[in-house]
Parts: sequence; C-alpha cells; structure tokens
Amino acid sequence: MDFTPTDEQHALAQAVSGALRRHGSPASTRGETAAPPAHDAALWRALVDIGVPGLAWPEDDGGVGAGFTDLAVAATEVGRSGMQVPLAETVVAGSLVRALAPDDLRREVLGGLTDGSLLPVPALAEPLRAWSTTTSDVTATSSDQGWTVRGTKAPVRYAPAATHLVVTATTDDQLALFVVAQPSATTEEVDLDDEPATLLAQGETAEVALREALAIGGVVLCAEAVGAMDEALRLTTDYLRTRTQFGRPLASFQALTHRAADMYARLELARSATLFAAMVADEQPLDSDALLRARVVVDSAARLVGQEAVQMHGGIGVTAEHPVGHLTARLTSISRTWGDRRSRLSDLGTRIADHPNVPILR
Amino acid sequence: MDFTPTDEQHALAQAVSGALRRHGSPASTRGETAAPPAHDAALWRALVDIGVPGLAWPEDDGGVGAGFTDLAVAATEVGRSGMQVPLAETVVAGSLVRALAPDDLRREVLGGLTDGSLLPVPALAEPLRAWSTTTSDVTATSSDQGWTVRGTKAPVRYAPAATHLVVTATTDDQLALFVVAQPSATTEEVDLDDEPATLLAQGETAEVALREALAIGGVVLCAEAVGAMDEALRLTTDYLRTRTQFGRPLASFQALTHRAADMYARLELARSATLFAAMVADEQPLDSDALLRARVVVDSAARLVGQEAVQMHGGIGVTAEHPVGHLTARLTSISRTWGDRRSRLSDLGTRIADHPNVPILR
Amino acid sequence: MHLRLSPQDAAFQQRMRAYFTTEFPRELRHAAAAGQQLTPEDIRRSQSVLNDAGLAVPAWPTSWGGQDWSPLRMHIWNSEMRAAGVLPPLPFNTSMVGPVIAAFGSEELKARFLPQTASLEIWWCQGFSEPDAGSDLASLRTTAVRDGDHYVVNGQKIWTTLAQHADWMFALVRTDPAAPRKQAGISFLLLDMRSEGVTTRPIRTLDGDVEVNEVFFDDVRVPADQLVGEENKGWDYAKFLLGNERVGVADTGLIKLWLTDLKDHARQVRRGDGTLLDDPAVAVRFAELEAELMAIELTAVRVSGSSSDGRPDPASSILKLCGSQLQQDVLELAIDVAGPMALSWEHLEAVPGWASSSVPTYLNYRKATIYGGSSEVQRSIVATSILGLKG
Amino acid sequence: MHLRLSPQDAAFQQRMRAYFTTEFPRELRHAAAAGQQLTPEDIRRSQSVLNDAGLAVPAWPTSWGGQDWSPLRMHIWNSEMRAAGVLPPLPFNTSMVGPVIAAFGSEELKARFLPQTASLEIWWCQGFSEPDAGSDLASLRTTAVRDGDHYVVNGQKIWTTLAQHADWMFALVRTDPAAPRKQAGISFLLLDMRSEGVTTRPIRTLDGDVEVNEVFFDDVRVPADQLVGEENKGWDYAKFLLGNERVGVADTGLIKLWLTDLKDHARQVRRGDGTLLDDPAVAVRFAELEAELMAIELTAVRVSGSSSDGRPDPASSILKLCGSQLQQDVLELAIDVAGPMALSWEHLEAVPGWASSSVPTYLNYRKATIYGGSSEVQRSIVATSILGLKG
Repeated sequence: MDFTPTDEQHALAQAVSGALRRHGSPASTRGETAAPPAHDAALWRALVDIGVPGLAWPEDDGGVGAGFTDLAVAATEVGRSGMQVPLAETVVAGSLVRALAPDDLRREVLGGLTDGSLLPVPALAEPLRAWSTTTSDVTATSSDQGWTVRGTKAPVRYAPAATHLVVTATTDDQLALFVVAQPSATTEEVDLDDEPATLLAQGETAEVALREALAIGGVVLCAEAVGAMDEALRLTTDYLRTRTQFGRPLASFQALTHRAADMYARLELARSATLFAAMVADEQPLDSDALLRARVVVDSAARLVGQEAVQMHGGIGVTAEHPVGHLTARLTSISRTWGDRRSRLSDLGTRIADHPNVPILR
Repeated sequence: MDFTPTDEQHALAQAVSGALRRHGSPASTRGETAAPPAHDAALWRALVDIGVPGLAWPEDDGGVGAGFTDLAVAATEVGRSGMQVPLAETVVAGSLVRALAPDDLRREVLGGLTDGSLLPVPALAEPLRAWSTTTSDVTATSSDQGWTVRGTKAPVRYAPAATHLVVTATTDDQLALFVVAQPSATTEEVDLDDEPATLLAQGETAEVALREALAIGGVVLCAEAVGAMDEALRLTTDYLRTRTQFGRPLASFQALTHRAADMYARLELARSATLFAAMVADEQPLDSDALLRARVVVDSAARLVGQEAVQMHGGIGVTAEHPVGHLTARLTSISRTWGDRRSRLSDLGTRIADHPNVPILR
Repeated sequence: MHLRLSPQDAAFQQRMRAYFTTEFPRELRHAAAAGQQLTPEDIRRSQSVLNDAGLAVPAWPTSWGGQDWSPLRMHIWNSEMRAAGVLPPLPFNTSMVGPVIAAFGSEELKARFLPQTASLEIWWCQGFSEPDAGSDLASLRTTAVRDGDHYVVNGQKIWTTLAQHADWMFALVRTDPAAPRKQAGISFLLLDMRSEGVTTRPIRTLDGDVEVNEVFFDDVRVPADQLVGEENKGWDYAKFLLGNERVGVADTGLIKLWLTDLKDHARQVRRGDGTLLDDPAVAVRFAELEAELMAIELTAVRVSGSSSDGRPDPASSILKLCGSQLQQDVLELAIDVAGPMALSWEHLEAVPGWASSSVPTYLNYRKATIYGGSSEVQRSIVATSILGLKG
Repeated sequence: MHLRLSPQDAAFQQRMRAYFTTEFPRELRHAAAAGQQLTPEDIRRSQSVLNDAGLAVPAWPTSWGGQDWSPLRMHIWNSEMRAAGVLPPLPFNTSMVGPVIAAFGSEELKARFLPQTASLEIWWCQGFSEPDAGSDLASLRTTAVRDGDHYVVNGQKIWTTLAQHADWMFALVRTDPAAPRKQAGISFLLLDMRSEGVTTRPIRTLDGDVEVNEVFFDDVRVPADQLVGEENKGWDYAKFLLGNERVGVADTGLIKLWLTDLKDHARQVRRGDGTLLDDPAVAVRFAELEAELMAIELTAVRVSGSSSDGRPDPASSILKLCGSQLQQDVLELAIDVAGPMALSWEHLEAVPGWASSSVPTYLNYRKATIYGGSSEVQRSIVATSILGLKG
C-alpha cells in the first residue's frame, strides 16, 4: 500500500487547477450567493479538453482508462478552486450505465461523457420523501412501445443541462433504473409525464448497482471535500497569522490555534480515508463499505473544518464576498449528497455484526 | 416560578455538609480506589439524625414531609462531599412502596427509612441483560403460601446492607414488582432462590409506578451530580490558578480557560434543569418526561465536566489520592444509573410527536 | 423555590396570550415563523401597535413607557409574543439605545428621542463594529472632532444590521485619541443617517440576503447636543448596552418556534410508510434539542431573576453562548429534515420553501456565534469575571 | 499510489501471521486482550522470545538487531502481533532508550546495554516527568553534579511507569543550572535502580492499579560513563525520543483488538429477543468508531511512509491526538455495552470481568490524552510546527 502520488498525478493536478483558473471564477469573486451554481458549460469544456470526465471510464468504452486515483486528484483541485462541476454526478450516472446498459448505449454515453457531447446525471431525490435507495414514488409502466416513467424528481442537480437522466422508479413493487434521454428540464425539478425510458435493471440487480455507483460517486465527493478543506484551512491559518485583535495576531490566541490544530488533524484523517477510498474504487469486487466509511470520516471533518473556518473568520466568514463561507457551503452540501451521515452510519450499522474488525491491508 | 433557595434550605445544606464532614471521609483522603463504596452505616446514621432520608415522605407515613426541593439540596451536598450514601436508591424503593404498598407496609418501610431502622433499595439490573423497565428474567410464582421469586439480580448497589429489596420479576408475561424482606446478600449479586416476596403491583400499574419512581430517583442523582460538578469545577479553577507551566499559571492558557468556561456553562444549565426537576417532582400528576429531560441535560454536563476536570489536572487527575478523579468516577456512574443517555433519549424520542413544544411555565 | 406561577402571574400570562393571539393584528403575525420576511413598513407598524398597547418597551423606566415587570413577567411577555408569531420590538431601539438614553441621556435627549424610539418612528442602527476592530470593539478608530457646537465624524463602521432601513445610528466614536487606555476617549453619539457624508454600502451574505452594511463617514457634522452622557465616557455606556444585548439574545421563544415548525416539517417528509418524525434517530435528536432548550429557558428565568442591581449578571454570557449554539444546532437538524431537498436553493414547485431555504438559513446563522459578542468573547467573560481565571 | 501489498509484502504478512499465531508460545498470547495482566516474568519471557526470533527491535540499526523494514512492514509486524494477542516489546526499551543509545551512545554503551535492552534482561523505566514540570518537561529540577568519575543525583521523578519492575532508568537531569535556556544544561543519564539512594513510591490510580510511581534520588552516585552522548545535550536526545514515542503510541492494533472484543461483549448482552449488537443506536456507534479507526490506521501508514530522514514527521502528533481520543471513545462505549453491570466493580459470579472492569478501565485511560505528551501539547506542536501559528 502506497499513498504517494505519482509524477503524472502531480502534473494532472496542475493541469486541472490551471484549467479551472483560466476558464472559471469562483462565486465569491463575483459576489454571488453560495447557492449551488448552474452548469458552466465553458468550464466543463475546459475539463473535457484535458480528459477529466473520462478518467474513470475504460478506453474500450471511449474513456481515458486512468481510474479513480487520478479522478480523485482532479476532484480535489475542483474542491480547492471553489468552483463546481458535475463530476460526481456524471460518475454516478456513468457507473450505472457502465454496469447495466447494453453495449451500444454504454459506449454512446461513456464516450459522449468523455468527449463532452453528453451530460448524463442521476435523478434520484423525490420531494417530501426521505433519502432512500430502495423505494421510489415514481412509477414505470411497460407497453408495446417500451417503458414510460411518471412522477416528480426534485431536486436534480444540473437537470437543465443534462442530456440524460438515470432515474429510479418502481415497477411491480421493485426498484428499477431507467435512462431518460433529452429530459428538457428548465429547473432542478423534473416532472416526468409518461416519459419514454430505457430500462437498465430491476430488483436486486438495480439496487446493488445503485449502491455501488453512489459509493463510487461518493469517492469523488470525498476528494472534492478534501480540496475544499485544504483551502478553508489555508485561508483560516493565513487569517489567524495576519489578523490582529487586542493588539496581537489572532495566532497568539491559544483557544484558536488549538482548534486549528484539531481542524488539521481531522483533515489529515479525511485525506487518508479518501486516498484509500479512491484506490479501493478501482478494485473489483467493490468494497463499498470501505467507501461508506471514508464518507463518514470526511463528513465529520467537513463539518468541523467548515464550521470552524467560518467562526474563526468572524463576520466576513458569512459574506458572499469572501471565499471561506462558499467552501463551507459546498462542504455542507457534499455531506448531504446521496444520504447523510445518519443514513450512512445506519447503513454500516446493519452489517456491523458481519465482521470482527476492519482490515486495511489487502 | 422561583429558583431562589429558602433560608431553611441554606440551613439544611449547612447541616448536611457539616454532618458529612464530621462523620465520613472521602475515598481520596483514604487513598482508596474510585470503586463505588459499600454502605457506611455511621455516615448514614448521621444523615438520619438530621432527617435527610425522610425528607420526601409524608408525615402521615412517618416521614419528614418536606419534599424534593429540600431533598435535592441535601443530595447536592452529598455530591459535593465526594462521599456516597444510598439516598437515590432509597428514594426509588420508597417511592414504589409509597405508591403501591398496603398501608401497614408503607408506614413500616417509610417510617423505618426515616428513623434509620430500615434500608430498602431497588434490585432491578440483571446480568447480561440490557437495561429495561419492562422485562425481567426473574420469575415470580404464586402459591397458597404467597409469592416467591427466582433468578439473579446483579449488580444491586448496597445489597449487603439492605433490609428490603424492591425487585422486578415476570409473572404470566407481565412485569410485576415485589418486596423481598431480609435479602441477606453478601455481595452486590442477589441470587433469589424461590425467595418469599410481597406483591406490590403487576402489569401497567407496575410499569407506570416503576417509571415514575426511577424518574424521581433520577432527581436525587441530578442533584448529587450538580454538587459533584460544582466541586470538580472548583478544584479545576483552583488548579488552573495555582499551577504553573512554562513559567506562567495555567490560567493564562486560553485553550484551557475557554474550556473551563464551557464547563461552567454546561454546569449552570444542569443546575437549572435540576432545580426545576426537583420542583416538578413535588407535583401530581408527575411530569416524568420533564425529569428525563433534566437527566439528559445533567448527563451531558457530567460527561464534559468530569472528563475536562481530569484532563486539566493532568496526571494527578487519575490518581486515587486526589479527589477530582473520584468525582469524575461518581459522575460516570450517575449517568449510567437506571438507564443511560441513549436509553433516556430514545424513551423521550418515542413521545416526541405528542407535543408541539415543551412549556416550562405552569 | 416554587414551581407554579402565582395567580397574579398566571393571570398576566393569560392576558398576554389573549392580547397576542386575539387583539394583535393577525396579518402581522406568523410571517416571521413561516420564513417570510416582514417588510420594513410591517415592522414599523408591528412595533407601533405594540407600543400603543404598552408592550414595546416594558423594561424601560416607567416614566418612559416601562412596566416595572419582574424578570419572570418579562419572560412571559417574550414567550407569549414569540409563540403567537409576533415580531418582538427592534432590539436596537428597545434593548440597546433606549435604555442607554434613559439611563445616561439628558432630559432633553430623553424627551426628544425616547417616545419615537419606543414607537419605531425612529429606526436605529448600531454603529459599534469596525473593520479593524472585530471582537476588540474598543480599538475602534472612527473619530469625532469637536468643531464649535458640532462633532465632525470620519471613519467607517461595518456589520451594521439593517442600516439600509435605519433613520438614526448610535455610534461609538473616538473623541480623545491621546487617552491612556483605548477604552478611554470613546464617546457615544447619536447621528442622523441622512446627514451629509454618510454612505451606506450593503454587504451580501452567503444566503443572498442583505442584512448588514458598511457605513462610511466623510466629515459628517453631528450637533454636539446629540452626545449621550459625558464625552469620553462612551465605553461605560457601551458595556451597559452590551450586557442588555446578551440577555436579549437568549431568545428562547424564537428557538421554540423553530423547533415546533421543524417537527411539523419532519411530519411532512415521508419515510417508508411513516414520516421522518418516526425515525428513532431523528426523534432522539429532537428530544436532545428540546431538553437543551428547556435548560436554557430555565436558566434565562433563573439568572435574570437573580440580578437585583439592574445590571445584567455576567452569567448572562452563558445564555448567549449556549443559546446561539442551540440556534445553530436546530438549523443543522433542519437541513437533515429537508434531506435531499436541501441540496437546491431554487424555488421549485414540488419542494416547500422551508426545505429549499434550510441550507442558506443554516449558513446565515453561523453569524449567531459571531455577532453580539462572539462565543470566544463570551468564554473570556465567563473565565475572567466568573471563574477568576486571569492570565 | 497503489492499494495491494506487493507479493513480497504479502509474503511478509503471511510469515508474521504464521509466526505469531503458530510459533509464538500460546500461553503468552491473548492474556492482555482478555483483560488479564501478564506477570512481569511473562513480559520478560515474551520479549525474550520475540528477540530470539528477531522481532523485538526491528526499528533499530541492523548492527544491533534491527531489520531495516519499510514503514509498511513495521505496521504489518505490529498489526499481526497485536491481532494474535502478543504483547509488543516494552516501549521504554525498544522505542525509547534503545534508539537513543544506538543513535547517540558510545560504542561501549551500545555493547553494554543494547543486547540486554532488546531481550528485556534489563527492564528500563523513563525518568522524565517531575512534579513541578508537568507538560513543561524542560523545566525539570533533578540535578546531577559531577564529582570525580561520578554524577551525584538529587531530586524527584513522577509518573514513572512500571518503575517497580524496572532494573534501570534513563533519566533527564540538570547538569548546568546556569545554562541560558532551560532546555540547555540537561543531560541524559542511565542509572541502576538498585543504586543506593533511589526510593520508589507507588502511586495508586483510580482503578486501584499501581502502574506509576514516584522515584526519589538522594545523593545517588552514577558512574560518569553512564552519560549518553554529550553533557548538556540531553534535550536533543529527549526530543528524538519523544518523536519516536508519539509514533509508537498510535497503536491501532490494540484499539482494533479492543473493538473486536467489545463487539463480542455486545453480542453477549441480551436485549429483548436479540442482543445489544442488534440495537441500531449501538451498531451506529460501532460503525462510527470503526470508520475512525480505519482513518487513523491509514494515516499511520501514510504518515510514517512519508518521513525519509529517520526523524518522525511532526504529523505524527495527529496520531497521538486522534489515537488517544479513539482509545477513550472505545472505552466509553464499553461502559455502555456493560450497561447496568458497569455500576459494580466487584467480582460477581454472574457478571463477566469485562463488564465489571469497564468503568475502572475507562477511568484509568483518561491518562491516554495526558501522558506521552498531552493532547494540549500535541495541538501546540501541530499549530506551531505544521500550521505556522506562532503567537
């Protein structure tokens, strides 16, 4: 086991951060709110040009064939930049398509994702319904013309820009996964009105694939969170060093520096868990519980680092003009994407009796 | 609503702390471990002489007829002293007897408790069985000769000194409460070998009475915890003021003083909740959820204050020779007596939908 | 010690409840609770109605509209007002500048300002914070130089809440730069926000709101009779004011309202065949927060009851410390109740407003532990004044 | 970056596992895990067996029995040893004094002490802490005055772990009281515990154990050739040692063993018709601690792997900080698993030992965040050395 990034990965990180800087600007520099931004096609195109969205997909399917450790490196730079792109979302949609779609659809979607012509995202959440990977109020019906789906998915991040949605729906009391092409949503609410859909899988197969795809998408979120935390901690320590209060730098107040040390400690644990998760994501069969554990560790770090970064910045921490609060906002969202800390721990808890302990060496 | 102690209560506090000082010595001064001590008959006698064990019982039953606000004042002094007496235990046993026993048994037990001739305690816990107020592995059988109970209760605090045990047992799939006289246990394990027993109540009646008695006993524990926390915080602030490290007093290290401030804040919340609970305990019908809430608040304060007091004392905090760790040990036990934080919150959680909010004014 | 309200206090509680739920204009109630914002005009009207009913400034001296209520009655008044969804009077007016003018102002100042302050005909904002001062309030640099019967004010304030709606500002200004300690040489000045040389720049917060502002002073001429109390004694008045502010911030009534609403929201979210409120893990969290709220509310009654000299008990710091933390905890649970719906801030047809606003509201209220004396400042007050831990 | 062990490392892991589970004497295994204490004789025998197998001092220079293993192999060695219930070698010998003598001692000292230190024929204790020093180690006051070819030592040490079993002590003593900084003027001395003038007084801890001691020196004559390195350079050697100690403390193998045992215990406790491990609230707590343990163990591998100059990465402070916290969290959960049984410390027939010892063990391990550099010291190291936050 070796956590040291390769030279190629260093180069990738530089390429990604360069592309982000050249083609985008964080919301804070534009004085915008911390609301999750709409899809930025130009920024995404810049990442497509250096191959980022295809990193995880096999070359046979039109992807770059690099894997999740590289993707994690790229996602960390995204997180650090304070900008947002649908990387985790396309990984979830792409993973489902890779695992379940017929050859032609798989090559079309993964190839299109890689060359930037397609943007498939998952549409899972339903209004006034607690997070669930096993139930859906959206219903699917089959007829001679094929399947149609009916119901509301909301909110669906990046729905207005998406070319394909991977949706969950209920058929005969089973969970099923479908691809809906050309969804043409204008907001993050997707009202499916007997929309034609391609069946990917049903029942156990669908549930397992969904669980694994979300776990893998979670790795991207973890990596993004590590980047955001890196930057939040950097901003905070800079601030503590430069800001004076009561005639001396904040860095001389031990109540603050000891809390900054705790932020660092949690961040480093999150970094280890994330690098590990990225390596695990490249292995088959997938140890999705290891990925869930990484998310639990990252969640707890994200909460502490995000909240403390704002608190130590004082008033400017909650303004739209300063980047730190935007990072905290993103960390808050990441922890709540595809379940929350409670749902992840409760999921892991149901399997706690199945193993005496958790080995990390393999 | 008024939280101000009366002059009588100030006098009571002085009388109790004086009696404790004259007739007992805390384990730390004797260099003993923090193990829960055996019953100290002389110390208990000193409290009997000033009426403490009878404070809560009606004069008609041989008690002092003062109520729980007075009892809480006394219990706080017990907590502060670092000594332990079966006050909360006798309150639980006495409450059950008061609520359920026939007149003669009630007067005998409560009178005997007040004059020091009897020591009734509850025997509820069972080995290798999670805390429960609704189930018991001890079985009770009735015959012409009356009831007998069979099974093991352990651990039972003060069992070797007890003259009466109030035990839970199962009859026909119902919970029932019994009094066992002269249990003659030599350890805190009570093996009931078809022991003759007096039935107090069965089913719903028994369950309600037990819940209320434990809630009321919990008020005594809260008050004791407040006393122990007062003393732990006093020792800690004294230590911070007098101990020097790196050439200056610990009180100049902000990382410590800010944590001491948090200890104080939690303690004051716990004090408010405890005083409130004591007043509520004197009212009928009993609002036992208010008492549970007080315990939740006291639990969380006890954990923080106990752990931080030891941490800030450094090495001497974990020695048998210094009082602070003994206080922490007692706080640790108090929080786990008759359920724990988890069981209390989960109990409250089952009724959370029954009220829009929790009013404190009444 | 006793638990029950006296018959007189119980009657008072009934009177308050009856007033707020039946007499107070229905259209001004509940708006805040439902997440809607009252317009500035609504806010003025709301307070004016309260003032007409003698319920805007109960803590003031009776000669200026106060009620001479016990701390318990003050708590009952606030609780019933909050429970009915009535917006409490503007704290800048009634808890801050009003009591300062009443305690330290000349009779002329009192007569000139107190009635309009009580009725919100004058809307005040607080000019204390400065960019380079932060928690170290006394290091402020805005200057006021005496020029005949005027002060000439130059400098900058920041985090001035609702300055965009304010008619007047009460400001701390440095009148003696040569004073031996930074706390000396500060004066407490009242100034008209329409004065020439006053510029207000809004600061947008993460949630998109504009609630706080920067206010710049460029040779602003302030009549010298708008000085409160004595020149260079402003820090004493500010400390008096900050103590009042702390007590005011422990607004448990608002938290209670939030928590009640949040339970309703949890009941709206389906989970399996039940609702999110049936989830034991969620129910436990509600139980925890209710217990905490109970303890803080009890402490507010207990601590305010124990101060007899009219100055706030330093223990009020724990109300700010724990109350602001509880606010944040409730708003964090609100995100979890919103669940996946929390991930969009857009107004979607299928997603209720409480859900889409959960994250922005949470982010905005990170301010709760920063403003009005940060948690760090409160801990220092407790450590120093109460625990005697002086470095 | 790669996940899988190389074939060579995998073979190494198999070799370690085979040795510890099949070759190492069965009667010396598992005792520690089951809550029993090994006798001092057992401890000596255990390390002697390890040493014979070349597994007692792998981190030492190869010329003195070291193995020149990669940090990953060191981790595998420790993990397999712990998993098999084998007590690791005494840290005072193998992680502390041994490496110091090997790095800074004369050839004579090495030859005289290292072999017996590896085999535990000499049992060392650590004479660093003093009553008035605490976390401020360098303010120690025990003096060593040169007198011919001896040092005469006077003073007192405290918190000396297992001094009652120790043959020798490595001690920090003040040899130059006039040195300009307190860190200067300290020397690193080896002394025989049987020397005249050495008195050991046991300190009982809350749980009743005697693990730590006070050691008094009354004109103890120590041959000058028992000085390690140069006189007055002892602080440098101590810093080297403390860094090693920090890394050693992140003993995730022990925590893993505890957690595995604790799950078994939870399975023994009935709850309704199932066991405590079926309680979702308890299961969630296990899941949380397992995730945390995974992260700390991964960090131990990652951080130790990144230090190349042989000196510990200051990031090792986070292993001590988080590892000791996790130890305490696991022991706190153990109390909850014991439930009502935790309330008695007596040995009762019906109550298993793990349950009656849960509270005393929890109390004893409050030391974990105090000794070996308290959490406060670790936070200061992180803040200063890594984050560059200097007051």
